[in-house]
Amino acid sequence: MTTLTLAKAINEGLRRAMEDDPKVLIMGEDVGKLGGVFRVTDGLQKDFGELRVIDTPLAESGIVGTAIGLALRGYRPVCEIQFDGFVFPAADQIITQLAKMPLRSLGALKLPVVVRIPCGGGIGAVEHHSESPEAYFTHTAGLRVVACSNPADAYVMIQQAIRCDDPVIFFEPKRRYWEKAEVDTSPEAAAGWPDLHTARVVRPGGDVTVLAYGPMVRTCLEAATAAEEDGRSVEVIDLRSLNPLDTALVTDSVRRTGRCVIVHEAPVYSGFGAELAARITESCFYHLEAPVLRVGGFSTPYPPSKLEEHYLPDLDRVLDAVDRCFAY
Amino acid sequence: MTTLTLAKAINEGLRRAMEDDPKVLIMGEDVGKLGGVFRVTDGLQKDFGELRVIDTPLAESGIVGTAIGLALRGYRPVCEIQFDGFVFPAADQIITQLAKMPLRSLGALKLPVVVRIPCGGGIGAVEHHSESPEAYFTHTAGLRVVACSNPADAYVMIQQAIRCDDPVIFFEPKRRYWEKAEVDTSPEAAAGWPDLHTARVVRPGGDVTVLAYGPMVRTCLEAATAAEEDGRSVEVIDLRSLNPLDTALVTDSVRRTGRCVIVHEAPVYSGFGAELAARITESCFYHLEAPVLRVGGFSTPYPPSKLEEHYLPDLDRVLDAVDRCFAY
Amino acid sequence: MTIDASRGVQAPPELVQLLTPEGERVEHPDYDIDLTPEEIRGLYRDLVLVRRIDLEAVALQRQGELGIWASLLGQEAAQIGSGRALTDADMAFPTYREHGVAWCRDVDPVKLLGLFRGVNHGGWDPVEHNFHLYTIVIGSQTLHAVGYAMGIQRDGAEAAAIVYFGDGATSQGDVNESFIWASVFNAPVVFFCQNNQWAISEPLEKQSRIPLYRRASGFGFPGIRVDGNDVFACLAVTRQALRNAREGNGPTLIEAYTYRMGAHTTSDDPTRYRVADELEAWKLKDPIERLKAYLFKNQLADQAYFEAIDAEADALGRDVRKRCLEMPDPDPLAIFDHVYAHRHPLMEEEREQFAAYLASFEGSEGR
Amino acid sequence: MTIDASRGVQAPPELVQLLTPEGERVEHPDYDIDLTPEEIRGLYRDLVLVRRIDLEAVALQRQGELGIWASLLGQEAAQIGSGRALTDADMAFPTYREHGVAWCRDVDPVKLLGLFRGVNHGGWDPVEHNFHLYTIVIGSQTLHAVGYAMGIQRDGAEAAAIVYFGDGATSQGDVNESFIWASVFNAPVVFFCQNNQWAISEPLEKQSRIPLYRRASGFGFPGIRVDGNDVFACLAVTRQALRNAREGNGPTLIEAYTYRMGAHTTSDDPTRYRVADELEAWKLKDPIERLKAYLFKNQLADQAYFEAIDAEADALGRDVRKRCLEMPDPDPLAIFDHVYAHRHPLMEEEREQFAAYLASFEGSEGR
Ligand SMILES: Cc1ncc(C[n+]2csc(CCOP(=O)(O)OP(=O)(O)O)c2C)c(N)n1
Ligand SMILES: Cc1ncc(C[n+]2csc(CCOP(=O)(O)OP(=O)(O)O)c2C)c(N)n1
Ligand SMILES: [Mg+2]
Ligand SMILES: [Mg+2]
Repeated sequence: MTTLTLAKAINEGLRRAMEDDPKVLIMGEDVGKLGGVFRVTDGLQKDFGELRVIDTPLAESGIVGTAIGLALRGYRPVCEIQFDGFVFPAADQIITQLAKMPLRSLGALKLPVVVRIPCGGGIGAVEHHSESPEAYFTHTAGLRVVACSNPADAYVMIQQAIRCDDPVIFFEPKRRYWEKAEVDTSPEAAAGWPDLHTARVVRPGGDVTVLAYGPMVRTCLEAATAAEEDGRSVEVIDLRSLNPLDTALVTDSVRRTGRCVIVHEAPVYSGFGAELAARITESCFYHLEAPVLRVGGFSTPYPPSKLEEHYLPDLDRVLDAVDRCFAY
Repeated sequence: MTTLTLAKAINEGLRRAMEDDPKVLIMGEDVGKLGGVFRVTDGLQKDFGELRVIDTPLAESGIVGTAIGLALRGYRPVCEIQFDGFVFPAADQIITQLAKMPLRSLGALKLPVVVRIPCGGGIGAVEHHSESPEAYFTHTAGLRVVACSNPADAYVMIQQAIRCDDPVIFFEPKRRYWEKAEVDTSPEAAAGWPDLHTARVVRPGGDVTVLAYGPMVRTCLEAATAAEEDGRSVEVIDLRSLNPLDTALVTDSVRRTGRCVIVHEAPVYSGFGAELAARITESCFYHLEAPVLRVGGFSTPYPPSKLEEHYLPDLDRVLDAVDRCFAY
Repeated sequence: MTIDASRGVQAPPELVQLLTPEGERVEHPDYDIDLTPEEIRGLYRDLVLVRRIDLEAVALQRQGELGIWASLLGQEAAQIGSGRALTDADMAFPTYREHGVAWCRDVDPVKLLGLFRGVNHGGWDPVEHNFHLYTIVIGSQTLHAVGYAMGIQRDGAEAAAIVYFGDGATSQGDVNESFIWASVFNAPVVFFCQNNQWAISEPLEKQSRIPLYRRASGFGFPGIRVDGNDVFACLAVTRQALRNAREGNGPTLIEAYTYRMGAHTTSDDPTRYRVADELEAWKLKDPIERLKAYLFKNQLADQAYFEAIDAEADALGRDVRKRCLEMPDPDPLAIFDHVYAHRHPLMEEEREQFAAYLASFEGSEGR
Repeated sequence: MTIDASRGVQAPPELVQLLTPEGERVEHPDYDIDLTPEEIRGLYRDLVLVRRIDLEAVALQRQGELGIWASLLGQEAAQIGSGRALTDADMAFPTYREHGVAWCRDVDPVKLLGLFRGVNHGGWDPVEHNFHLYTIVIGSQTLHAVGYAMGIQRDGAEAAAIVYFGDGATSQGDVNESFIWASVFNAPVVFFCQNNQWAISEPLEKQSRIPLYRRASGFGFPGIRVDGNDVFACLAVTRQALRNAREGNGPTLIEAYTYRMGAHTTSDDPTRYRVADELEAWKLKDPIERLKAYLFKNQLADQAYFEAIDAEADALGRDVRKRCLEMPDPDPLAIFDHVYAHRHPLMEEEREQFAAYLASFEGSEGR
């Protein structure tokens, strides 16, 4: 067991993946000497050289497009998008090429490309540096979309994502980069790794199910602790994978609790929470005591940072939704 | 009253808008001499000249990016994206600039840009020519998203979209381009135009509400006719606007019928139907006899055209969902 | 800063040409080619056969057997010349119009038809043929080619990538980014732009005000314009560029100056935007006629030979047609195949539901 | 096809320079400038004041008053020279670093700070100042500028647009598309690229293997490299380019060869990727020192003058600081303002809900 920050855990996971497989490459803006603006790739270029850790020209479409080409040649590129808000220049390569090329080839081609996206707000940044664009990708068939929430998962999930033969959009909760936890980096531990696409009950409870992923998991855990004082037992599920979804685990929980609150930072309107709500309602219709409620960013662009504490779901907003749930 | 195809109705609407306001411009690939691949801009360059109907270089980001610049200079550009699947190179300009610049300016700037997107399948086309990318835009705050379903609406809605000071993503159901209907193009009729953001009950009914937009409206009307033979009274609503949504009209209907089926061509997973389902369930929880059901494309990339009849919701799939609704 | 008004008929001065429209062999200071009669006849055969496949496809589309077809008519020399310059180890990235290159890569023409018939989105194995799938989103394959070439570099392999695109594509951000990547990483890639003068209805002037081959100079690598209707010149120039790439000298942009003799696709109506004269003038520069004249003049082939090739072409056309019509429709449940390489619960769920739904109709007269 | 290794200190030969680092006025065959002593002193004042504003902002950030700041240190001459070349009717499109140009456009410096303080995403009226909002998504403003210039064309106005971007930005698809648009439509736009040698940690070699100004030639319009630390040269070259644009001669790319003397932003740590020597060498080319030397040598200003300017700068710095700290935090409900120009029911619904939610805490000790 080692104590690692989330950023360092991904760094270690990348390092392990690069050691395990010489075809693994890192590419992106400033990933080399600088080690990325969040230092997630720190030291990798020094140890693996410029051919494997590639500082690219400043163009996201180029990053993903050339990563596809490298994957076609047998490489497993891990692309870094510097911030969530800068993934859109790469939207075309991700949506029309990365996601669709394997099907286009009738399975002859595999595209083991990972697109890492530091996401979410809460770090006092300027525009475009605090967004949660997951819904654009969950709606894009052909992609797998995952989000890590803590160091131990991050270490494991990045390696699993790299080993996956499908393209994976990998969301990293940037405001949790500096949070620490114990991580078991021993090779033996790998046998016990859960599948990349399983969700996890991170806090069991009986009264209401709260679904979260990425940065909101911790917020929801805190809310659950606070709710306990009010005598409410909140089950918190870390979804981990948004596409595919671990439907069984989620619906089992909601059938048990009869109530569900979904929490994400992205705007609620047409966000990923909508899919969760719609799907859960369909599967758990007779078990629901209240409609599935969603807590998220407002349906506006991400505001200037002086307003972000209001925009982002926090403990109080989660509790408020839990309360509303019980008002039905 | 004139009988117009949907394509011609938009053409007439564009023409009227250009006559009314010299600042209105048309821009896109092949919109000039060719009149667009669907002839929606037919004859406009001849009548309004190359300065107002601009054949652009082949680059969608450039089209939307320069349209923004023209709007900043006081113009009202109407961009054509040639096919749904080619909007993604423009995703960055639409999502980070077009949608967010007005807020960025604290309201000092308005961006009256219309982005026309022929959308949907059913025309036997090759890849990228049959998609329904609306969910990418409904989730993008700052945009208005509308979809026309018939000639009369199309004629009116395109003019309203052009007059709107906000950016509007304007979906046109390409397989309905050649369908004809009576259109009142008289200036007097304008007084009675419904607001761009109102939905409409296109067929009243009491047993179940079916929500559709764009190409699926007609399919749902046909399903409603068929359902009548089984003694089921289906209310069909044409949403017309996806963001904002005419929530009141929709929820009034669902509260009345107690059942709701949503139909769109886009993949169901994380599609716009999810927002509708989640929102309706929250507002109409006590009135729902069954969960809101969604009928849509499968959660795969759009298939080759020999499979599209299976992929696309049709009368039978809609009726099947209506039946499932009554099984609760 | 001059406006290039040379579109159309007048060959621009900087054009590399080894065979005139009249079938005369001419010298070029930088490029030469030494081919055996056998090889030259082989090129002729290629040109005739791919034109025949193309004609058959157009006919099939007219008869409703294909949804659409993008004809290569007029561009045969550009495609065969460049395609025959490739070694087996080289990798080609086409647009949707590279039927001639596909031919050089031994892709069964019927597999090309599958895509246009709507049976699949790309029916051949790109790895088997070192010929990538057709890419429809304009320009996006250029980045794939550069990435692939960066992989070649990392492998230390003796190979290069070539990527095809049109004059219209040069306006896309991706294409220009691919120039940057290729130049910064000195990637072993050849950019092969078929300037067929039109991007659907838009003439070259809507994409560039100077000749396209000059674009490369702004990115720091060589650009060259070749007579795209001259199969010798296309072969020589592409060979040289590929060799440079393989030898570590980085990318080259080749602008093959040619003409789209047909419509953009079978859905297009070029009479709406271009004058018939232009086509007539270009017909005089037909890539096949000039090689035929050369063969004939130089007594490398006689009438019997030409007739034999024509007969072979007819047989090929018939075979392609027959096998096109025999192509089975895909199974409805194929919608869920190959979307992911690994198991995906949502695919399984939707597939099961749909299978059950389909089964519910069995025996009934519905649907 | 040479690799440009001239990054760093050695001025490349093709550089337009009118004032040496030592403050000597030199001649250039194509560019000259005739300024009154008053004007020259005005430029000096601009340079000093914007540097002072910048220093104050850095200090404010260090003290936690700004979330981040992108310093223009070292780039003052490029910005003031080009900014002072603009007429009132011209329109400027900045990145996030154009504080010097903002100064020339009479934008209150405190308004710039608002964005970096997180009070808003852009606090000035772009129309009032003919100075667009800061754009953070690299390169996207280049297309806006070209579109705007196409609007100028349609208006038949006597004006031009200028757009700022960095060396890193030249790799973005959008920037290259904007070159295409500008050239095809002959738009009255000046592309002003401040090559400050770095894009965060990436040196110019990661973006281009030839000098950036040469990019323009590939698109068919002129490119020119100017000494970005020479305010005279920047003014002269930009003036000329703007005049060309206004007179219908189309776009120009200006590469202002300069240096980012500070960190990329206050969040950055350049010691991780660049050597101190480089900075030291560039300090000798400081844009302010050389103008000061020129003024002094030519007796256009004396010590008292310089002191007066410094005092003015200090006062300005204090004023900026004071007003920065006074900036009120936005109202929570401002989240819903200005998202749409017209009524939008979802905004109203969410605003109401949130107002009620906020009200529910009133009086309670929570939050
Ligand atoms: C991104 C994108 N935008 C638009 C289209 C529609 N489209 C298909 S072909 C074409 C013209 C292409 O012209 P060019 O690159 O010259 O190639 P050519 O067809 O002449 O071979 C257009 C606009 C597309 N396929 N992809
Ligand atoms: C599309 C996009 N990708 C990445 C970033 C993150 N980023 C901000 S500044 C910067 C470097 C810009 O370099 P350059 O264009 O040279 O301008 P400079 O900062 O040196 O003035 C990067 C990568 C961004 N803002 N936008
Ligand atoms: Mg073309
Ligand atoms: Mg820079």
